[in-house]
Amino acid sequence: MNPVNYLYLAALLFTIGAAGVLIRRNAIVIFMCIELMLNACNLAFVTFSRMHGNLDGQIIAFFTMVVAAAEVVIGLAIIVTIFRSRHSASVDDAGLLKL
Amino acid sequence: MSFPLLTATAAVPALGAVATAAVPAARRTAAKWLALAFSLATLLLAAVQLVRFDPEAKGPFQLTESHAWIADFGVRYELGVDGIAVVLIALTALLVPFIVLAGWHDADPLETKSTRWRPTQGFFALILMVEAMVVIAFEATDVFLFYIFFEAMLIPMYFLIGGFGDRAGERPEAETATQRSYAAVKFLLYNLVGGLIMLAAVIGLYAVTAHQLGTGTFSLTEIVQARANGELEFATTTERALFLGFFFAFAVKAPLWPLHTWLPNAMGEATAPVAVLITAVVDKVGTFAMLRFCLQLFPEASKWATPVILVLSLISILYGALLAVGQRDIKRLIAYASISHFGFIVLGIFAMTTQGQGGATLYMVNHGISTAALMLVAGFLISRRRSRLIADYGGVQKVAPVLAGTFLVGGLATLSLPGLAPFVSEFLVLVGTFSRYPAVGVIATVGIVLAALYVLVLYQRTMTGPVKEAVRGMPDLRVRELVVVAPLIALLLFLGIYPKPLTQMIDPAVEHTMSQVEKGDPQPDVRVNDVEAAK
Amino acid sequence: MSLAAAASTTSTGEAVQFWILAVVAVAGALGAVLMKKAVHSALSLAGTMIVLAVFYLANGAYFLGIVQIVVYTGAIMMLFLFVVMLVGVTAADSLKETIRGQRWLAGLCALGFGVLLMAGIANASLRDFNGLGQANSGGNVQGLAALIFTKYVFAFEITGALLITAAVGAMVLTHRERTERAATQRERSTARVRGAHLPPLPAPGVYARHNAVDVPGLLPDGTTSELSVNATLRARGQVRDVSGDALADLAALEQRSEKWLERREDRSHSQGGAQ
Amino acid sequence: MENLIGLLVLVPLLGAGVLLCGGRRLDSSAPWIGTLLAALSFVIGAVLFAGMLGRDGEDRELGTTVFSWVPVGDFRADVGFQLDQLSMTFVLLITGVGSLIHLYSIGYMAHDERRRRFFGYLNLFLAAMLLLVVADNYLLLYVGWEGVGLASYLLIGFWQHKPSAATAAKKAFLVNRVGDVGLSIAIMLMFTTFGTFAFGPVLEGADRAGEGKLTAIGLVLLLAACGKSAQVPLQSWLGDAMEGPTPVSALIHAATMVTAGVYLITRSGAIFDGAPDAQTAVVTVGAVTLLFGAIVGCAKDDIKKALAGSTMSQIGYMILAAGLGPIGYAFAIMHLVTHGFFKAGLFLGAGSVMHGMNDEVDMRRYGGLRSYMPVTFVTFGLGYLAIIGFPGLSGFFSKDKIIEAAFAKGGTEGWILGGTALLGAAITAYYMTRVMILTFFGEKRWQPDAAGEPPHPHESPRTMTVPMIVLAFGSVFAGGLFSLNDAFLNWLEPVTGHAEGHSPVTAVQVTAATMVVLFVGVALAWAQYGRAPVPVTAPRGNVLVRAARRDLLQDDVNHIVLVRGGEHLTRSLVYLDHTVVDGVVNGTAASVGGLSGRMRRLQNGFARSYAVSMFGGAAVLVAATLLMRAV
Repeated sequence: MNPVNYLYLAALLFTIGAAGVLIRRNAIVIFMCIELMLNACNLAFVTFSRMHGNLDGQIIAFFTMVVAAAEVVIGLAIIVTIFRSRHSASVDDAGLLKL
Repeated sequence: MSFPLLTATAAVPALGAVATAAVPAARRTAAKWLALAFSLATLLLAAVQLVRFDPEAKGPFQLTESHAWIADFGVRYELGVDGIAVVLIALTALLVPFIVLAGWHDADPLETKSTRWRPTQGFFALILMVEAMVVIAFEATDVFLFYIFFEAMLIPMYFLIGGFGDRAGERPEAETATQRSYAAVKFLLYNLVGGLIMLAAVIGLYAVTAHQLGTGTFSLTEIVQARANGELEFATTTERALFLGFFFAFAVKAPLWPLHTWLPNAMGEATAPVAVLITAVVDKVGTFAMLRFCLQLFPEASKWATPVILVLSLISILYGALLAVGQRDIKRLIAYASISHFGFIVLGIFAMTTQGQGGATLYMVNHGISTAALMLVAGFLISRRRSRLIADYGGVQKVAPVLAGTFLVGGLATLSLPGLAPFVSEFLVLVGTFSRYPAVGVIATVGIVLAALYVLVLYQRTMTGPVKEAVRGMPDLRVRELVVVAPLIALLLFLGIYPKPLTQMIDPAVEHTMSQVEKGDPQPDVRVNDVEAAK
Repeated sequence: MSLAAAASTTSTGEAVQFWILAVVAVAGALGAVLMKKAVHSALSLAGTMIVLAVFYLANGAYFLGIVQIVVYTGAIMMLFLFVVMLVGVTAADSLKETIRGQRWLAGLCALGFGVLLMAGIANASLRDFNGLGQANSGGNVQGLAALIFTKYVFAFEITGALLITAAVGAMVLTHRERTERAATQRERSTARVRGAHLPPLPAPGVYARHNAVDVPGLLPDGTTSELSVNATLRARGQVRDVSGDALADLAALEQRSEKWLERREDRSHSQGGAQ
Repeated sequence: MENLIGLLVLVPLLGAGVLLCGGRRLDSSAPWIGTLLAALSFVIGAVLFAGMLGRDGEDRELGTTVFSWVPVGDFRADVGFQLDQLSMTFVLLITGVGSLIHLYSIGYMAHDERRRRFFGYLNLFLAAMLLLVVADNYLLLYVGWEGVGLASYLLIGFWQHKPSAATAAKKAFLVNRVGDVGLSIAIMLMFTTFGTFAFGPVLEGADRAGEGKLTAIGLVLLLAACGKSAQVPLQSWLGDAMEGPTPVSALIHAATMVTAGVYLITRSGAIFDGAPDAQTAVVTVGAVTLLFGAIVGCAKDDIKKALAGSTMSQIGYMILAAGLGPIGYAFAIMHLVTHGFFKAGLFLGAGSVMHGMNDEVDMRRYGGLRSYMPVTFVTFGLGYLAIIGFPGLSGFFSKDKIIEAAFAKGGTEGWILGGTALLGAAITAYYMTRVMILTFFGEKRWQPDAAGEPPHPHESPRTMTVPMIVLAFGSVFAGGLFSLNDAFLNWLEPVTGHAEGHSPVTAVQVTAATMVVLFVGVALAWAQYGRAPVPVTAPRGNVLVRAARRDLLQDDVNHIVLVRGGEHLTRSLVYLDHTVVDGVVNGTAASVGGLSGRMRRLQNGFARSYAVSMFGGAAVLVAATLLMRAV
């Protein structure tokens, strides 16, 4: 088997995640899908690092994880706050900026 | 290098604007005097220009200044004046002090006591700003530089029109406010559209020069030079496209039928001094630019477009006059009269004869002065009765003879009565046109009759007849107002009797333009000049 | 299985493992997207993540593999679960699409995007792999550490700062200020008994049009009772008194009917009666 | 000597400036200042005249260029003066009659608080008129031409509080303006044809220009003349112009300004000689107006309007004569001068009568005034005899000559013109007799004025009677003086040239015929008004009379065709400007607004649909990248 398949898998997962972001209304689920996309990217990075025979890819994946962690923390906090004030986690309800 | 006179002429009013704007709210009167002082200083500099300018000197431009500005695009800060420009700058610098004086009370805040509220400062600062931009537009010999100020002018004008209407009481304040903003927006949009099309043409010009000369340039002198010695050769279609781009913008500014409808709104809603600023100063940039840029950059295309433009200007002349007859509003009437006059100016420019173009340039000056006189007096009249409707007046002549007299003189100048300045220019335009296009000349002459019609109808309805109740007890012209009107009238008389100083300035410039277009005057079939010479 | 081997193919074992786990991963992903309940999505996503961890390991990223399990599956996914609990585990959101055409567009875009991506990967020349042989020779963790503290040290520091900021931000966002001291049970009871209102407060006026807590109820004499509105709303001055517009509506209705009636009478009379 | 010419124009101009700009403190002294300056210009004129007589025949012409006015390319207009016999004649007439009328006005306007302006305007008129006749090129003439138009506008509308006056003034200016268009086109034509428009070169070069050009120039010049001299079809303003104060009517609308057309044609003789068709047009206009004016004069009850009609017809005579070419020029000018005397006299007389009858103008309310204002009666009577061409008086000489010349034109044309002239003479006799009888004879038909004040006629003050007497002298003797061995012809010959037409009828026959028609006219008038008592209110009269009262419906035609049509045109244009021209723009703006409103729908506020577009964009980017790599 050619390791390229990892990339195909990554692409597939990324697409699924993206589709999820578009389809789901629940902010939390959307967030999960975003995580999925990030992970897909990580997989690709790792595979690339294997391909080129150096560790830079892994480093980037590592940083991605860190940033993802931070992002999740903030994002979830926001979701919680929104939920508190409007009793809903649906992104469609957050339309205050619409005229 | 010597003292940068041209830059100074533009810089002084700009400084004045800043200074005036900086005056604290309470010191309103100080701001007025400051503005007046700066405008007078500008007038002084303009006078110095007139003196330093040498009509006999060789070369198209004088007092030139040139510095690299945006080197990457070959944009230069390039100033220079020819006879036409120097005369028009003088006109601008001459009119602004009168405008300031006439608008002395137009921008006094009504009842507001707020210390932040300073409309007066703004009003005069904006006027000076406009003056600065107009002056530099007249001086710029770099197309890009010109374009920038040609457009930038709109901003202060927009605020002047939209922000300060005359307090005419015949309509509720709210309505006038909406009317004003409508007029201001209309003015801005019309001119912006024109300007944007011109921008395209400007860029196109740069592209052509860059393509053919290697290094692109906006410098009028360089381009004309390059054309002269064949380095630069426009393809016919390209030249025509560029010409149209430029001409459209100028036609909007001029304004030429059918792009004229912004003028009546703007002049109607703005205060009389601002209206004068529009028609007597700002619009002149349009016609001036036709002479300087359209004809000199694109002579072939100009010749190609001449028939259409002549027809358009003919329509403007008659159409403007007829609509002026039909107006109920004094200021709108004057606006339409101006449209008719701009028709004459464009006609003269594109008649492609020395008399036509000389006359057109002279016309710009005279029209500026005469319209200023008429419009300002009309403004004084309106400020007394608080109404712009002709029907609200009657018999003013009885109660305010001096006002009526000055109004009549202004009107007679507008109908270009011989002995007053506009006659000379109008007749030159007509002769110039007639000698190349007789039919056009004859049709244009009808405009004379119509002019008489609208002026006299206006005068009869407002000034003569039994005295209306509302008019009774109307005060005659005050000293300040006399100081504004009297010099203008004196000037009208003087230039009517002795226009030679101006024609001397203008002639060489016109000759130069004509040489660019490579058209000579048509010769008379019976040469009697030799007989004359023999005597 | 020799990871050091620079080759364009992998060992059969890895191949088998890939094909099995890949299916699991995709299934998990689909589950995360399609499950009705947030909890289920979270769990299936966790599954996918574990699979990914395995793949990392297989790709010679030992450190990342472990981190993936510890941080993602261990921390982040749990965080998700907490939030889900907070929002309500049982809350199942309908998958019925409310925005018109959204689903189709989404599907279309996703499909196109995926196809394009794969096509890109396919026609990129990614044949041969020179594995991590000497890169990992000194141990994977050491290698990473060396890079992080030399080449990527600034990025590392910045991410550190980022993490701290995130922590603070989370606190700020979720912190709730207490305006007054919480009343003890005793105090509540005394207030209840000795207070002004022994009976329950009047209920807000409830209309068929809108169930409005900010609409004061009407007392028998037709006046509104401030008490019937929540104290907070009262404090904010958000009490909406609709008795006025109710009357206005009535008047409008009467006028309309009047007009309608007059339309059938003679004009002159209707003009007289219109005003 | 030359500089005096400039002074001639400058003096009254100065007067105008001083009087108009000078404040109220001049009010009391204004009449005298004005009159003095007018008299001064007359003195200057006299001095120049003496100097001219001092020189003989050919070198009597004076010329001077003051400064170069408008030099643009080949277009060279100078402010230059030229004083030859023709101009001299006019200068004397203008300043002479002008001074007299200034004098007269002192009395006439004594009670008007705006005297200062009045005399200022009068001086302005003098200046412009003098400029008109001493200019040495057409453009400068044009200045004077419009100047007199302005003065006439100001003076007709002097009593501005009367709307009728203001309207009349406007009408006069506008109609004149139409004529001015003719003049300006003429100047343009000259410039394109000759490259100049100074009298000398143009008239010398005329023979070298093609007949077509000359005809064109001639016709437009005729148009100008029609406007200024109230000839058909531009005559309608003169009647209304009588709204102005009577001295104005006498000076401007009888003696001087209205004759400017004759001056123009005579001055441009060389051009007309080269264009027979244009000449035909001129004589036709003259003949038609001659009858037109006379007929209108018969029907008017307003004494001034009747005189105005007569003025029209007399100028018709002059134009006719001028149209005859060298045969006629001298006679045209001669009749112009004599007419200046007696018509001014008549108007002043009319003014004096009105003055005595508290401004009543309807002749039917006069009657039997001869005993009340003897001086007026005598002077008016002499003027009357002069105008109807009573043997021995001025009119007799000048008019007969014109009639002769008309016959001398030869051919059927000559007969027609001559016949017309004779007929005109008859009608003149008729309507002037009518005026005479209605005013001074018969029983008193006085009516109390608006204030219920019955008129008590009295002779006017000295300042008014003196000018009338002087003018009466002129109207008696001028003609005879001029015809003493053709003094006037010889005087003008260097300018106008001279030609003897061979007349089919002898001078004696013409005179006889004139006498006959004259008698017939007088007899008719006497039969109608002398014997039977005259009704105070005008009878309805037959169609012709009614038409004549309305200026032969000419005004109505103007009103319907021009005024109404114009109003409709402007109205519709205003509407069009608002709807179409403006509408297009506003329409564009509106459509853009609508479009953006529709686009706004896309911004539905759902984060996810934005996400879709983002994602789609990403997909597109990927595709683009791949494509780039593919190619």
